[in-house]
Amino acid sequence: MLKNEKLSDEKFQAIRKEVLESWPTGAEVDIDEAVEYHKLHMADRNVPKRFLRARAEGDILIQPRAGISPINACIDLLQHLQDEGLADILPTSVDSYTRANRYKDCEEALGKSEREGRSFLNGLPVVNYGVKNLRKLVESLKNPMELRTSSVDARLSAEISLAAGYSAFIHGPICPTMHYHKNAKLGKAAEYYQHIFRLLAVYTEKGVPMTADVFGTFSNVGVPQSFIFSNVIIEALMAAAQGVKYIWPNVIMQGNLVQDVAATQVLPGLVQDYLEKFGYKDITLMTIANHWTGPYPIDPQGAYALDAINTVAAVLGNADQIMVKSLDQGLALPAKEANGAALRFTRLMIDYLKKQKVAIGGDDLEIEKAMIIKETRQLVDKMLEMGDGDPIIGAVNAYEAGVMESPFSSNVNYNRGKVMVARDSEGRCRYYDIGDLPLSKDIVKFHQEKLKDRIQKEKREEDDINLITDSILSLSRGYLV
Amino acid sequence: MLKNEKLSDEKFQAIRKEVLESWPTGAEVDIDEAVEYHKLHMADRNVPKRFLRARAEGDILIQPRAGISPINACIDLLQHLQDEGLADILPTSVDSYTRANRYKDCEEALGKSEREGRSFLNGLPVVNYGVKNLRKLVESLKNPMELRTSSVDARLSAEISLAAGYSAFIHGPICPTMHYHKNAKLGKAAEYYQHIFRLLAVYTEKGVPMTADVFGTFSNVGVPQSFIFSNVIIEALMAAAQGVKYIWPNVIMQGNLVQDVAATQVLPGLVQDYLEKFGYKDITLMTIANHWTGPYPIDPQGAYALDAINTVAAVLGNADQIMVKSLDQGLALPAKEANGAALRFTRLMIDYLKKQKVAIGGDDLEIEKAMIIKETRQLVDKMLEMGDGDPIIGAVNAYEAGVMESPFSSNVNYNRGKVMVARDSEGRCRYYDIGDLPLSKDIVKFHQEKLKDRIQKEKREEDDINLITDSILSLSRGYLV
Amino acid sequence: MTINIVTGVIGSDVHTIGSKLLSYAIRKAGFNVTDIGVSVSQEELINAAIETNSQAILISSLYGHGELDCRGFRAKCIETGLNDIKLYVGGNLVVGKIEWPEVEKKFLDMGFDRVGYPGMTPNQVIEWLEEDLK
Amino acid sequence: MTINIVTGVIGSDVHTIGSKLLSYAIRKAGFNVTDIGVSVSQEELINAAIETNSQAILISSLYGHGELDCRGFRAKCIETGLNDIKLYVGGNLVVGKIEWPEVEKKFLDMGFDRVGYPGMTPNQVIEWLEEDLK
Ligand code: B12
Ligand code: B12
Repeated sequence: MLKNEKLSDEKFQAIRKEVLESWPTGAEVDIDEAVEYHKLHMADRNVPKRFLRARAEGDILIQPRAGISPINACIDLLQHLQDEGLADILPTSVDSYTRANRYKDCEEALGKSEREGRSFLNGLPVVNYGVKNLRKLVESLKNPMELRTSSVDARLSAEISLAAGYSAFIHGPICPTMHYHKNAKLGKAAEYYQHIFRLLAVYTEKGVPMTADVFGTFSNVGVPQSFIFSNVIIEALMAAAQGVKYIWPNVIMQGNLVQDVAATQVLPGLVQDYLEKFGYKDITLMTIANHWTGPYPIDPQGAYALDAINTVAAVLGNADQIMVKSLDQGLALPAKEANGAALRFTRLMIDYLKKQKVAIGGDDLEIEKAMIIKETRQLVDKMLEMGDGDPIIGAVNAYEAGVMESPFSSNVNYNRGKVMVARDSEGRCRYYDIGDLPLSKDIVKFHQEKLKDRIQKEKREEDDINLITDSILSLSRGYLV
Repeated sequence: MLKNEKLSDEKFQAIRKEVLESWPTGAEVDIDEAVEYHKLHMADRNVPKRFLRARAEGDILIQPRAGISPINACIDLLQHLQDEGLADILPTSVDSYTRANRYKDCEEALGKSEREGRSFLNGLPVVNYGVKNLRKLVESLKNPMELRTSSVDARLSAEISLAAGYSAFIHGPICPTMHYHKNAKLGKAAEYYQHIFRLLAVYTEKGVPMTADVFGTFSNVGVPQSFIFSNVIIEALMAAAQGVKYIWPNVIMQGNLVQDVAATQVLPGLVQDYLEKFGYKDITLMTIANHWTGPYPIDPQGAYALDAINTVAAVLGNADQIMVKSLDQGLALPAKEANGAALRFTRLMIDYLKKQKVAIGGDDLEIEKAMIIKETRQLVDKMLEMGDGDPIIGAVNAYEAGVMESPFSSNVNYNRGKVMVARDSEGRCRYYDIGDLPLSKDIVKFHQEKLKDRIQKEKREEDDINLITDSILSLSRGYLV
Repeated sequence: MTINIVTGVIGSDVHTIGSKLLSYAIRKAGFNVTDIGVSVSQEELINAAIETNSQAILISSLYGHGELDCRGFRAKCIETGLNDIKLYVGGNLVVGKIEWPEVEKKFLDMGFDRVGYPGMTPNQVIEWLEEDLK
Repeated sequence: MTINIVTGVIGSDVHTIGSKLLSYAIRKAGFNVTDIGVSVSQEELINAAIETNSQAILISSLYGHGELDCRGFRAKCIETGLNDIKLYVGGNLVVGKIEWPEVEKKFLDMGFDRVGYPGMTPNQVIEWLEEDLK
């Protein structure tokens, strides 16, 4: 039965056996051999170590999202993003078949690609390539690597990529369940991610530090940060329970400087508090600020501008890494040049800003911080309550009961469509309808007054539906409010 | 003799006669006819009116630097910057011959251009084209226009462009004298600019508002803002004395957010104080923030990044207009696409930021503001003292005596090479050597301690000359410090 | 008389925001909307339209496989007796940077009545519906 | 023995910062620098070099007319008896976006010994001087 405690060695090995036997390349995975490989070949390309160095130097790292097939094209792409884009951490996104564990389909697509000379996969099928091939890619680059899947069951991808030299892995169970699947169940996903977190910890215990990049859930429509953070905290507690020592809590920039800085600044403290509450020690947290993950402007100048304000907020919020959005994000699959340009642009903005200590926001910032902290605690504490103290059981129960609801989730199991969000007159994200979220009356009132204020200022009708549409689309239209 | 008082009508007309007769197209100028033209055709394309509207709407306008020859190419360029770049105010920069009043050379160059099908002028020779031709250009655009020369004697360019439909004119006497000429004398330049300011005022008195865009002097090496502002104030007092009612004080962004915001915020108040002190009433001030005017990065992503941080500072500082630098500023003459992209980018950044009220800097900001105010007052008051209360006589005397010295000026008459500037550990601009500037000991100490702090932090040698070089070039290298 | 409409996201696409936003807006505008969610097949859309006696099907496709997923849809509608039904499609319909007029033409040729473009407002869709159905 | 050097900005160019910065740095490095300022002619540069018995002339050109302004400079030096003088030039030497190697070649072909590029450090120039003159 699901429980937030460290997998026993037997259980872990039993799962691994099953997972590794599910596709031939699984046989290439040998943790001890992989640990040696990491120590010999990846020592200066280890994600957690790179972050510790950056923090000592007062630097902020950048990472794109990228991944294509076949592997040689992927190497070209990542080399470009590294050398021209100046990316510090290199990603590999897997394709949709891999996400769905349809390795057979990957194989067919790879064959067809070879025959027809063009790709039929929207990412790199890391499982099909296997450890040996993937190591070629890893060795062709000089920077550390993170694997990016958004699968409910990403276990084999994790086994293979970590053995191949990757040292960070994205996601816990929540985001893939809420935003990438129609029917997935959170409880099942949580089991799968326990294995991945345990795997990261095992490597770390054997002397190869590995990072769990806990994303919580997407903000695609402009969601109050507390909602995202409550999910991040659950996943951080899950990772910590498996023994993970390097955790990346994520925050998504939403366009309002004060609110974004407030969020970025409070996130690590909030996560730390809960880790301590559960007695998890010696965990290093690094804050990952994401450029806005919702709809982007189609105009490349708009994308530059949105990347710019997101970068300012991330730097002023003391993020450790910025996840960079490509300039063609609003338009089509990122081309290498547009992705490289966005990275290089972000890198240079960081270099202009990183030595500047800028106090921002004043009392206004303090209010936003206090609200985020208070709201997050109410959400997390309710989940803990619903799990009798167990965060993951609590999260599953809360989501099943609709007490937690990810706005505009794709998953029919968890989308009651009650929670609705909108931006206030300064573009800050507020609850339009709180649905069944467990938030206290004063908080609800705070949000509603902010929205009322906008409705009045802009002389809108009380129930103007365009308020929601305008809020969701404003950044993609090239303005905030 | 030079004196800061309104030109008498006779004197004004006498000067005008001489100026207008200096080249045939001068005969096309008839102020009363031009006033009618403005009222009929330019009513919705008037610079001051456009600014008042923007301020009422909480908007910030953008303007590029641009101007090429022949006139049809210039029309194409400006239409592109207006339609694709979204420029609100359209500039026309004149060519170097026009700046030097060498209209005969312009004519030859225009002839040669026509014969050989390519341009030999680096701007539009507005005098040679004359009022009628220039009106074609003005009418081909839907936005208001400003003329940009940097001549010591720009009188005929002013007469012709304002008669043709322009409603703003850049510069007072200081910047052209210090940075565009080897031998010019400030006193003479001041006389020429009195005529231009009076001309702007006459139009305004006849019902066509016109703006004096007083630039003070350039910051190409990172000069403490107080130095620039003291020059701006002298020019504002000159303009006001001639009856100008719309004045644009300029501030140059230098890369440090807090210092730039402090400067942008205090500038209008400082100018207003001195205007009031001299009894000038009903003057509308609009703050113009310039993207960094010193060396730019060659890398276009660096230019985007520098434009970005400058734009953030300008918006948070409540500027009314941003003068936008093209993406190829560091490289070569701006191409229309690069200039348009920079504009559109800046426009979109403004639109993301303008509704956000962001307190920035805290006490740190207050200190910078206080320093700028105190320093500016000391410089201006010294000039007033040296002119027995007359700002322009005082400025001339101070510059002649070397009490004022524009760092890295091109003019042999005013460059003793004593004043030296550098950036502190946060990238703020400080005096490395105060030369003979009339600043009090506590101020000198403040600057020197800031630099000493950087020298220590970076473990440099006391007299490390690279501190100056690194300070001047840092932004162009893609970082602040 | 209320007009019935079916909305859904075709193929294995999980992008739900545009479709949900449209459903929300159209409903507010007085239409009766049945939103069958993400990752639906042509058959599911048609069945929903038959069941609800709908006059229009609004298909979203964001992930790039719209062309593949929508192929033959009009024919299948006619096959099942939905002769006069209005078919709209919208989103990021194709992979790669193809000019809009070309994209629109492609889908009009495939038998769609209206083709929605990225960044369009729900209001525009409502206008189309009112023009086409009232 | 101190080495004498002349610096100046050629043509009607008024960009003084790079040249002043160079002069400042070279002076600090122990050279004896005569900076004749902006907007100087070929003759003024040569006369200054003769007067100061200089071993190198460092010409800056930023405004784009460098090629025109520098044409025939080596010949004119030889004409006036400056046979062995080192000639450096640097700045934004040409109008338009021309690749660096091409720009460099152009000026080397014109008889310059070293061609400075935009963004280069004064230290690099000092290294050249030390290599060429010491
Ligand atoms: C949010 C988002 C996601 C979220 C979706 C979450 C969710 N719960 O919906 C997540 C993170 C899960 C996601 C996943 C993926 N995404 Co995505 N995603 C986006 C993003 C950023 C915004 C989409 C959005 O919500 N827009 C807001 C809504 C309101 O706008 P809209 O959907 O366009 O709808 C409007 C109009 O199009 C129109 N409209 C829409 N439908 C219809 C229907 C009709 C009939 C009409 C008339 C009009 C109409 O009206 C709507 C209202 O204005 C876009 C990029 C962007 N636009 O900035 C990429 C984007 C759509 N995604 C893309 C891709 C590739 C993917 C992935 C394959 C990425 C990957 N490799 O992981 C997966 C796909 C998973 C899957 N199987 O579907 C690509 C698609 C490329 C293409 N078409 O060529 C885009 C363009 C990003 C990019 N540049 O690469 N994505
Ligand atoms: C500041 C500046 C000005 C100031 C100059 C003030 C002053 N007192 O010097 C002002 C505003 C007056 C100005 C005017 C003009 N400028 Co201007 N200016 C610049 C700017 C922004 C910075 C130049 C600078 O100071 N760089 C810093 C110094 C330290 O670097 P540097 O000069 O390049 O020198 C370094 C190296 O090149 C090298 N170096 C320099 N000289 C030498 C010599 C030797 C022997 C060696 C080895 C090396 C070397 O070492 C130096 C140290 O690192 C540049 C664009 C840029 N770079 O961002 C444009 C730029 C140089 N200007 C340009 C133009 C066109 C003009 C104007 C014609 C503009 C106009 N239409 O009004 C006028 C020209 C007036 C004239 N007759 O000269 C263009 C030149 C285009 C071209 N070459 O194709 C540029 C590139 C801007 C642009 N993108 O259009 N400008």
